[in-house]
Amino acid sequence: MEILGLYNYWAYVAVLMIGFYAVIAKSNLIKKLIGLSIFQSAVFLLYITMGKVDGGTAPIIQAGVSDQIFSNPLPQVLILTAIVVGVSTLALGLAIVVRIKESYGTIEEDQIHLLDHKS
Amino acid sequence: MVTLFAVFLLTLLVLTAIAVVQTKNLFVAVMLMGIFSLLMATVFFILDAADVALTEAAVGAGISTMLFLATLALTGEHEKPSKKGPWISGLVVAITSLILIDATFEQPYLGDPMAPVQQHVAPWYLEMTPELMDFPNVVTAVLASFRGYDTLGEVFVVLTACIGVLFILSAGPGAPNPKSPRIPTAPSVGLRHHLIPRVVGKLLIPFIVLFGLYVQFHGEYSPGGGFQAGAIIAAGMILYALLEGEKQALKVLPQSVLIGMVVGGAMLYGMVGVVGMLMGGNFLDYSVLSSNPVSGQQIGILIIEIGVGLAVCGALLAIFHAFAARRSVG
Amino acid sequence: MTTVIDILSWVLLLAGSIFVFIGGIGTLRFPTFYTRLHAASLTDGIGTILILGGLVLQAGWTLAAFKLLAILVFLLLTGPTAAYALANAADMSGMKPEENEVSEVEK
Amino acid sequence: MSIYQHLPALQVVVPMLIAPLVVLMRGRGLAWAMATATSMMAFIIAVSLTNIVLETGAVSYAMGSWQAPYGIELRVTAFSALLLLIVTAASTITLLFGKQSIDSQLEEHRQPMFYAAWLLVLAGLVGIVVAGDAFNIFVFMEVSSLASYILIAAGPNRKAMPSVFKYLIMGTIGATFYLIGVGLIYMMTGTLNLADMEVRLQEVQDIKPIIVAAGFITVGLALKAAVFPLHVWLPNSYTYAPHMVTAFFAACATKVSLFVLLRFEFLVFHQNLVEHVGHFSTFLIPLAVIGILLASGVALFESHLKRLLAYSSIAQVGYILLGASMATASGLTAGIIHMFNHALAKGALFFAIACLATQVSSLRLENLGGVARKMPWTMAAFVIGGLSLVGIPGTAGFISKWLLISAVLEKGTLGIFLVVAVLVSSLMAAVYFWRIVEVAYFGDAPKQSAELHEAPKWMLLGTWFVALANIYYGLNPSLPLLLSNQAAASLLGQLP
Amino acid sequence: MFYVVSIAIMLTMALALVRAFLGPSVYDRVLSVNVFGTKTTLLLAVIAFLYGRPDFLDLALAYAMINFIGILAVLKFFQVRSNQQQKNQLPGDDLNDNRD
Repeated sequence: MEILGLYNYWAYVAVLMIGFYAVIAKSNLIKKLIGLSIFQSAVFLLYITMGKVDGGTAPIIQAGVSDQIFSNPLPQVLILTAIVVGVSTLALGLAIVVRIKESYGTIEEDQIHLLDHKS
Repeated sequence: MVTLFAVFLLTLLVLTAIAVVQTKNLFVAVMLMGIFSLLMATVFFILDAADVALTEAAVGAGISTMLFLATLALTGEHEKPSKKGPWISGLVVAITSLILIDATFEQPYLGDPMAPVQQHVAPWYLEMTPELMDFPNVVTAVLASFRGYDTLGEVFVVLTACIGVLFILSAGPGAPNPKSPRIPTAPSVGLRHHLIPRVVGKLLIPFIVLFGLYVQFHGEYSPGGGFQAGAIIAAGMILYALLEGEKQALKVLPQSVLIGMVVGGAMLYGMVGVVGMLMGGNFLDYSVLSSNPVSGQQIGILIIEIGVGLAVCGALLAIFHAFAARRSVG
Repeated sequence: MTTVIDILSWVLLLAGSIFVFIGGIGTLRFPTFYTRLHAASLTDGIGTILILGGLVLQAGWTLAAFKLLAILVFLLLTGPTAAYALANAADMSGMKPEENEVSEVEK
Repeated sequence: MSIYQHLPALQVVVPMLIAPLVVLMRGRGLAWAMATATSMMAFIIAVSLTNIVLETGAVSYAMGSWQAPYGIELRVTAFSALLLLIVTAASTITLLFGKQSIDSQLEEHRQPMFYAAWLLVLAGLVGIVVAGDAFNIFVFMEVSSLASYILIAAGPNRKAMPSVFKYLIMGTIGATFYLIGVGLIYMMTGTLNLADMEVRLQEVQDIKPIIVAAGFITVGLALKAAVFPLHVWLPNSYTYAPHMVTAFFAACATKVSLFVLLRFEFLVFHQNLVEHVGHFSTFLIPLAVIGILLASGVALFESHLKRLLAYSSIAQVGYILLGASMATASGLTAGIIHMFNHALAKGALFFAIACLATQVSSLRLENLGGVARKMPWTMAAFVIGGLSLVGIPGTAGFISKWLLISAVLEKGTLGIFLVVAVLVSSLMAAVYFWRIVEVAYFGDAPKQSAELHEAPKWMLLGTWFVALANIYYGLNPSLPLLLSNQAAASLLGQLP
Repeated sequence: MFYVVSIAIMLTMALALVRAFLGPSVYDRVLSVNVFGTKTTLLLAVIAFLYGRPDFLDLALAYAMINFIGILAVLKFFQVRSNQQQKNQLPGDDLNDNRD
């Protein structure tokens, strides 16, 4: 079990980097936004992982049950906020992509670059 | 044992993320993102974050997918192969991940009860919530009261996104005419020709909204609260728009009403804070709202959760309609 | 009495798991889209009934049982609807059931 | 409870809560009037806060009456007071005098949302400045970033969209990096409150997660602050944003990120990480110097007026950072006061450009021949701003350059190289301004120049107001100097 | 016992995931998303019992709802797309063109 204790962190790093790669290496703007979503999700995983306590349960106190161990509520609160921030950014990014598609006719970054330098 | 479940699901999660990045079809990528969100939500649930799991499912698998699909309908779904060499990006990513992995070895193990996170601040919340708020969901207590200012900021992030999407999509060739908002014909048809989904869907909408209200008002006792409720109700109303067409949905809830909901929700939240200030407390101090601090907290949390629910529901719906009502150009 | 209910519920859960798993194999191994849809949606139905039924027996007469039944009704309504909608969408797009897998390769 | 105690909260809450109401304003100019009045109110609050801070020292405010570290703390120090003044003043002046420019660039039915977004940027920026909680900084960073994407997307050129998309991607990466860093620190300390973090980090100093966290926070904030080489989002965003938005952002947006960066480096990390001062300086001095020289070099060859100034902004971020990376009281004072003086200089320059843009069709250098003969007042203000940016005695820019050079000289041999770099880049700045002045005053007028008139009076008034402020604070720098001195002292407070 | 059920469900999820990776048609992907969603709902219900917190069944219900709405959104997307293709493409062009 010892070695598995860090597995969550490795998974978060892996997901983080997959998302990061998509953001910086892909040319398609929607793919970049998808990558950004993955990238942000990884951070959610980091926070939620650190809040877990062995043998704990979700921090909602049950009536009539004593001696319960609860996992940490604070990272969960932070991530609730961060999820909202993530979807807000995503919506804004998609709106911009729609406008780019309308005025450039493409959503590929390198083609937009070419079009900008031609004019 | 359950940790092993998490290990298994996390492995699937990483594989899904790789598949999302690999595929050249954006529609497929969006479908896989739906799976990604569901997996993520399940992992959250296993890691004891019930509220977060609910939000991730409603937002990640529900709202985000719909926004992506609405955009894909306007932009096309094929990704062209990039000429960019992946080497530099790969190098940056490799270095960053090595640094992060290296750091993990000095991090506390998953579930370590002696980790610093479990020692400071958090135990205070767990201990004081029953005493100060007198309800069981500590996450709601921290979200709405102890760190209520963050949540106020979060509501304004949603408001900003709503204003932004409406603003950005109010110009350009595909924009609906500002003088007479004309809704394009293609999306307005809805799924009228699909009898079975339409009947079943319409049957379920009231239950979805009802469930949303339950999540809203039961958020102090079980997972849920304003944000999750807003997202679920918005999803229900989006279902209505899918079935009956944009035109009908906008007739029931026009954009102006939705904007009113967003503004009203945000103001409601802010006003609770201001009232607290006028009654002699600090900003967002709910204890002064009633002669008994505990019931004052409960009243304050109830009202601000309603504000959050209204704002989030209105904002997500307005954003969805702004995408769906846009004409596809070219 | 409780042991009888327990055993019954275990049987239901086990049967449900088997059905669900078989459905998963079917989704993976069947040759064409329509056969895969068939495998998935049928076993989804029976698997859901059995597993949720088993859980209801575990829960007894509580709010949880009511919630489980609500989930059950919901899944039973939406599952076949989704399957129909998918089959319909595929059919409308020109994909015909008699076609074999060779003609529908995507990449 | 007097109202004065609530000022830190009101500073954020007033613009934030009025923003949604502005969306609903439909009448002619009503949205503008409301936004301007709100911004003025924020400025008045900032002035009174500054007074309080100067009288009694740092002010702390517990949101919801929950004491830190359990609740969220707001904290106003001399440093934040200076930033508050910059941000609210920049917003108020650009709004007050910039209406005609905004009207000419944006359709009326889109204006209410634009002004609401403007107030949200303002609320987000002041929210970051007064926050005393690491996660709260993230939330308000996102409020201000999302709203600034909206403002930039209001630019009329279609190129505004790809540039704002780039900004969105890089801004979100920066914010997420910051969030990772905060997460790692939280993991090792269990707290999010900055002051508490400072204390609790001592127990866990020098373990890898903390060092990695320091790296991620630095990189994330550097991205937001457009520190070289992470500046690539800035030039196009500034170029294609509406002129008034550029004036506002150039004056304050990147500085707020720098403010957070300095606060983390000096208050949270310095005492707790061995050799952190050394690492900080070794990393940042080269970056700052290369950034200053390279960005000035690019500006030399740039012919679009706004992009030229955007590159100059990147160079100025380098100056601020160079001062800060000395990690001495005099260096920090120089860096901090340069935030103030650069805001003045860039404000005047971009205001003058907005005036120009009301008359000329293109802001490329080749289009501006002889424009000074038609618009003498505008160009005169532009020249004052330029002189201040170059650092001519008698202008505000001179004060910061002087302090910077004297701070750098304390470093011995290395200092001499740095002084040379600063002087060279000032020379480069003089050259690129001379190019503009030469074209504008002595160039041949393009054919359509007969239609040119002086800019609208009201906007000219604003331009001159800022331009004269450059001279005023060049001759009498006591207020910014006092605040920067206190800020530097508080940042270095616990250092030996 | 709950363990056996959850393992069976998780294996099924993995199988559905493989189908989602393989495709080949977009409808197969949608199908696997649907299967995946139902299985997640069931898994959540089982884990709620495994954790002894049956009050978390709300989440399973929410998942079921979101899953259904998602599938209908996809259906709508197909419809909008085929409308566009009818408008934009020459008649006789294959609507089933899922090739990249």
